[in-house]
Amino acid sequence: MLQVDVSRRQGAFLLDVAFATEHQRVVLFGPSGAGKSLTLQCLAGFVTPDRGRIEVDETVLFDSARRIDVPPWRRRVGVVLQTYTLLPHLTVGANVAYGLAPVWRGHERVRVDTLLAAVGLGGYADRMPAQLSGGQRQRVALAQALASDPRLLLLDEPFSAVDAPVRERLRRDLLALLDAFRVPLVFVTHDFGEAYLLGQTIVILAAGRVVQVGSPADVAARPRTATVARLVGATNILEGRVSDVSPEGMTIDAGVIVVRAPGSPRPRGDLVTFCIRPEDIHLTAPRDGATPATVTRLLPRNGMTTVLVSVGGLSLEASLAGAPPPLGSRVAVEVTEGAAQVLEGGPAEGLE
Amino acid sequence: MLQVDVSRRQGAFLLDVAFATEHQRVVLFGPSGAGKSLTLQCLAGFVTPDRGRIEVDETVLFDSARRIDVPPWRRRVGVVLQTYTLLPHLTVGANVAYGLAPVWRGHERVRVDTLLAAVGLGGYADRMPAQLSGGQRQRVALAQALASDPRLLLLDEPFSAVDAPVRERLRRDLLALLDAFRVPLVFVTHDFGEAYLLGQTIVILAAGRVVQVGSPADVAARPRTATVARLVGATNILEGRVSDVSPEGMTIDAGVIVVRAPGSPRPRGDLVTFCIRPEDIHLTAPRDGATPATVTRLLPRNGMTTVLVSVGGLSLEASLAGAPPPLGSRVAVEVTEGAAQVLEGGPAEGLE
Amino acid sequence: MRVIPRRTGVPWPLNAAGLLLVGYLVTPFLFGLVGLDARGLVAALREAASAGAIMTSLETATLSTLLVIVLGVPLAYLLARGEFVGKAVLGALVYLPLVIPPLVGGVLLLAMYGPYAPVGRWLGDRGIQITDAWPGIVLAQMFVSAPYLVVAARVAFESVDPALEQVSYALGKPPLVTFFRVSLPLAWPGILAGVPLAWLRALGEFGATVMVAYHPYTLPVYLFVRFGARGVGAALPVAAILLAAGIAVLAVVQGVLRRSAGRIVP
Amino acid sequence: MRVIPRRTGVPWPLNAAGLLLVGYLVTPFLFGLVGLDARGLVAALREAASAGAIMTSLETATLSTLLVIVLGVPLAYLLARGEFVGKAVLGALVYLPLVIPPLVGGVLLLAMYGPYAPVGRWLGDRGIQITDAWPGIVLAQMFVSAPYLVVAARVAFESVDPALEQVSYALGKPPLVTFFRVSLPLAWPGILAGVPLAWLRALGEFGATVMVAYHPYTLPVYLFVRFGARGVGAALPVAAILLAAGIAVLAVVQGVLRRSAGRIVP
Repeated sequence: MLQVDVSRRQGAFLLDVAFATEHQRVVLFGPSGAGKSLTLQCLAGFVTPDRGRIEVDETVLFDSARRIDVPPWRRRVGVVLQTYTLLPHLTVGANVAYGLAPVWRGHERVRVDTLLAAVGLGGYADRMPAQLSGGQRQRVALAQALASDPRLLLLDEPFSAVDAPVRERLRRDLLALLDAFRVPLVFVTHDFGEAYLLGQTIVILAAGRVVQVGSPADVAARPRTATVARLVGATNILEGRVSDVSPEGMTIDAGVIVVRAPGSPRPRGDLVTFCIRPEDIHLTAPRDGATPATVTRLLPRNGMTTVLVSVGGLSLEASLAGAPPPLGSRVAVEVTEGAAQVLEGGPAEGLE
Repeated sequence: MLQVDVSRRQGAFLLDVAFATEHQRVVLFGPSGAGKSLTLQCLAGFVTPDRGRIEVDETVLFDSARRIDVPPWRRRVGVVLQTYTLLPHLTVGANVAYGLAPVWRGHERVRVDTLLAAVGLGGYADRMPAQLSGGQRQRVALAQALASDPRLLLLDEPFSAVDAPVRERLRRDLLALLDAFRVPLVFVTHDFGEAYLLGQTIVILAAGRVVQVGSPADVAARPRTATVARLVGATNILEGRVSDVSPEGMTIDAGVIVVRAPGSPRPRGDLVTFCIRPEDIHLTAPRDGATPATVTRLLPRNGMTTVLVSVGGLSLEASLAGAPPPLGSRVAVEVTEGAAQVLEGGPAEGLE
Repeated sequence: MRVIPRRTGVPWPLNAAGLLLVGYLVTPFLFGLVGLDARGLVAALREAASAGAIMTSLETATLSTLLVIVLGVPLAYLLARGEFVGKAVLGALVYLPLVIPPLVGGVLLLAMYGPYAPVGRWLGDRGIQITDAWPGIVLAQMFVSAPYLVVAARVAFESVDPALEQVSYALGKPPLVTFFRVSLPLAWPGILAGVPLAWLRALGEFGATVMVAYHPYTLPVYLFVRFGARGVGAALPVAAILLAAGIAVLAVVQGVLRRSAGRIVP
Repeated sequence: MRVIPRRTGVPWPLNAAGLLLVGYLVTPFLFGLVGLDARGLVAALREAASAGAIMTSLETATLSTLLVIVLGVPLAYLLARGEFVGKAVLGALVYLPLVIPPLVGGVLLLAMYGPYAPVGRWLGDRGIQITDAWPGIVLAQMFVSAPYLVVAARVAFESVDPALEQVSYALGKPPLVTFFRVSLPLAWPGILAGVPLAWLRALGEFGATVMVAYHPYTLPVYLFVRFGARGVGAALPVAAILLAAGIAVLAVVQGVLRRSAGRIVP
C-alpha cells in the first residue's frame, strides 16, 4: 500500500503529485521534465517536499502536518538509478555487502552469494564494477538494493542506458526478482512499453502533476487527455461536434469522418476532442458510402506498416499488419466501432 | 553512391568497417560500442582513419593510398549530433545563417527563412537556442546543416534525447525533408525501429565490424548471426541437428521441437544454430502429435502479449495479438513453416 | 548562517572543524580592520611616495596583464585542443612559475636579465635597462601571473563542447574562423574570470620584483620598505589598498563566474 | 614536439603566440641552470646556516600542511555539499588569502599576533611567543597554503557523484559513515593532489613569513638574506633547492592526477 501526496517548488517548476495504490508494482510514467524523478527523490527522502505526506504499508515516511520526516538512512528503501552508482572503489561482493541489513551479521558471505546468484552473477563477487558491462552493473545494483531488505524498491530508469536486447532481458529478470523477494516497486520510465510491461498501476505525470492513474490496458485504451493519448500511442487526435447522443454512446462528426464513441456523453452540438488508435483505422478498397482517402506516406516498421492517409485536409495514421496499399493510391477509411475516445481539453495540449 | 572502407585503432578498440551502397538513405545500426559514431566521425573528417578510402558520389574524401584527406571544412557534409550543438551565443536565425553556403550571399535572409519554414519553425529566427525545446533545437540543427548545401547529411542519434511522441514526428519530418532537399543520408542509431523506418540500406555493426548489410525487411527476416537476431527481435535462438536436407530447405531437430528452414543447406547431422521470430511461434490447444508446452510468464505489451513457454527444458517466446492463454496452462507449440533461420556462429554470440 | 545539517548530509564534527579553519583565516582581517585608522589612511595616501607606488603598480600590472592575455589565450587554446607529442610536458612547464617561490623566480630572472647576466648585458649594451626599471617589473609580473591566466583560459576552452567546433568545421569554417567565431566567444566569460586574477597577482607581486626591480617602488615593495622603516602601523594603510583591490577582484570574479554559469546553463 | 596542425584545429598563428609565452616562461630556468656550478651548490649546502634553514622549512611546512589537512578537508566537504545561507560568502572568504599579496597577509597576522597586538600580547603574557618563532612561521604558512588544499579538496568532493552518497544513505548509512566510506575514499586522489601543492606553498612562503618570523630562517628568508649580502651567485644554490622541490612536487601531482583519472574513467 503506497500513499503519496507531495508538493514542492523547485525554481520555476512546481511539483504537486498525489496518488494512492494497493498494487505492488507502480510505474511513474511521463515525458522528461514531468517530475517523475523528483517524486522518486521525495519517496527516497533525498528531497524534502514543501508539504505533503508519504505512507508505505502503514509506515509514515513523511508528514508535513505532523512534522515527520524520516531521514533517508532510516527509510529502508532500495534505490537504483539510471547512472551507474556502484561504489567504484569496492568489489562487486563488497558493494552488495555494503548495504547488507544488520540481521545478516555473521552470514554476510552467504547472503551476498545468494543475492548475486539471484541476479544471475554468481561468480562475480571479486570483480570491480569497472570490469562489468552496463547491464551487469545494474544487476549488481539491484542485488545491493535488495541486500538492505528494503520495504520498497525505487528504480529510476535503471535500464535506459543499456542496449535494447539486454534491456529487455533485465526487465523480465526484474519481474522474477520481485516475485522472489516479494518487495513492492516504484519504477520511473519515459518508455510506455516498459511502463506497460512492469506496471500494475501506471501513474502518468505531466508538468509536475498527475494526469491519469490506471492499469496499463486502461490508460492505453482510455487516455484522458491529448497529452496522454500521444504518450500511449493513440496518435490520431481530432476535433468534431457531437451529432447524436444515445445510451450506448455518442456520434461525433469530424467533418470528413463520422465516428462513434462510448461513455461520458456530452450534449449534442458540443465541440469535442477525441483520439483513435492507428490499429483502429482500417483501409479498404474505395467504394460508395465509405470515406475516401489518399495514401500519402508509408512508414515501415518491423512486421507492420504505418500508413499515413489524407482525408479531406485531415491526416490520419493507420497501422497495418499485411501488405500496405501503394503510395498515392485511393482507399476507403473505416474506424472500428466505438474506438473513438473522447478527451478532456483541446487537441494541441502537450504539443511543443 | 557511398563507398566506405576505413580502419582505425583507438586504444584497445579496432574499427574495421567497409560497405558500399547506391541507396540514398543508409543507417548504421548496432549496439553501443559497435563503432557507429566513430565511423560517422571518419566520414565527417573529425577522425582520420589509419587506413582506407571514403568516396561520396565520385568525390574521394579520403584515400590513404593516394594520401588524400579532405579536411572537414571542405567536405561539405552536414552534421547533426545527439547532443544539442547549436551555437548558444547566436540566435536561431544567425545559427542557420552561420552555415550558409557562399552561393546564397546577398540572399541570406530569404534562404534562412526558407530553411526555417522547411523544418516547421517559420517564426523562430530571433529566439535563442536556450529558449527552444530539445525537438525544436534539432529542427534548427537540421536547417543549419542543410544551409551549407551538403553533399551528404550525417546524423548521429539526433533524436534520442527527445521524448517519444516528438521523436516519432521528427523522424517523419526528416523523411519529408530529405525528399524536399534531395540530399543523401547516413544515420546512426541503436534503435531498430528507427533503423527500419529510415534506412533503405541498414549496415549492422558490432564490435567495430560490419556483421550484415541489407534492406530493413531483409535483415529483420534473415539475420546472419545470433547478435543480429537479438538486435532485430528474432529472440528465439536455438541449437539443433540437421535431420534432413531437400531442395526446398532443411529439417532441423532441436530435441523437443523440429523445424524447417529455407536455403543454404548444411550437411545432414551438422549442429546448427537457428532463430525463430516470436510472431512465428503459435500457441494452440494441446493435442496429440503437437509439441506440448507450459505457459511460464505473460509479458503484456500495448496491444500484444509476449508469452514465455517452457518446452522440455527450453524457453520459447511467442508474440500474440489476442487474449493470451492463462499462466501455467498447457498449450501446444507450432512454428510457421520455413520460419526458422539458420545462423552463422554459436547461440551465445553477442551475449554479455 | 543557518547550517541545515540533515539535508546537506554534512555531519556536525566536519562542520566544526571546517568552521574553525574559516575562523583562523578570517580573524586577521578583522584585527587589521580594527588597527586601521581613517586619518592615518588618508595621510598615507597623500604622500608623494605612495601616489608614485600606486601609479607604478597600476601601470605595470595592467601592461603585463595585457601582454599575458595576448600570448596566454592562444597558449591556453593550444593546451586545451592541441594533440601533439610532449603536450603533457608543455602543460607542466606552464605550471612551473606557480610551483616555485617568487623569490626563486626573481633569482632566475636575474640570472638571465641581470646586468651581468648574458641577456641583460646584451640588452644593456644596446641601452635597454631591465633591472631596477619598469621592464624588469613587467617581466617579473608576467612571469608569476601568466600561469593564472593560462590555467583559467585553458579550463574555459576545455569546457567548450568540442562538438560545437566540429559542427562549425562541417559547416565549412576552417580552424581560425572557428576559433574566433565559436571557441573564443564561448570561452570568453571564463577567460574574463582569469584576467582580474592575473592582474591581481601582478599587482601584488613582491618576491620576484624585490630582486629584479627594487626601484621604482611598486606597492608591495613600498609596503615592505615602510614596514622596515616605520613598523606595522605605517604598513597597514598600504596593505589596506592591496587588500581592497583583492576583495574587489574577488567580488568581480565571483560575479563573472556566476553570470557566465547562468549563461551556459540553459 | 611535433604539432599536427589540421587534426587539432589549432591554427599556426595561435601556436606561435602560445609557444612564445612558453619560451619566455622557460628560458630563465635554463639560464639559472647554466649559472649554477656543482661545487658551489655542494659548498652552500654544507654551511650550517643552510642546513638549519632546510630543517626549519621542512619541519614547519610539514606541520602546517598536516594542520591544514585535518581542518581543510572537512571545510572542503562543507563547501562542496553543504546547503546553507551564506555559502557563497563562506566560499569567497576561503579565497581571501589567495587574492591578497602574502606581504599583506603578514601585516594582518602581525596586527593580530604581533607582540603589541591584542592576541599576541595575551599569548606573550602566558609565555607563548608567536613572532620570530616557529609558531609564527606555521601560522603564516597555514594562512597562505590552506586555500590551496581547500580548493583542491572541494573540487575533489564536488566531482564525487552525489548519487553515490544518496545510494549509501538509502542503504542505511548515515552521513558520517557515508563520508568516511564513500565520499572521502573517492575524493582522496584529488585531495592527495592538493597536499603537495599546499606543502610546497608553505615551503616557499616568503612575504608573510619575512614579516611575522624573520627568525629562525626558513629557506626563502635565508635565500633573501644571502642574496642581500652576497648577490645572485650566492642565492642560486638555495634557489636550486626550492626549484628542485617545486619540480618534484609538480611531477608527483601530475602523476597522481593521471593515475586518479585512470582510476575514475572505467
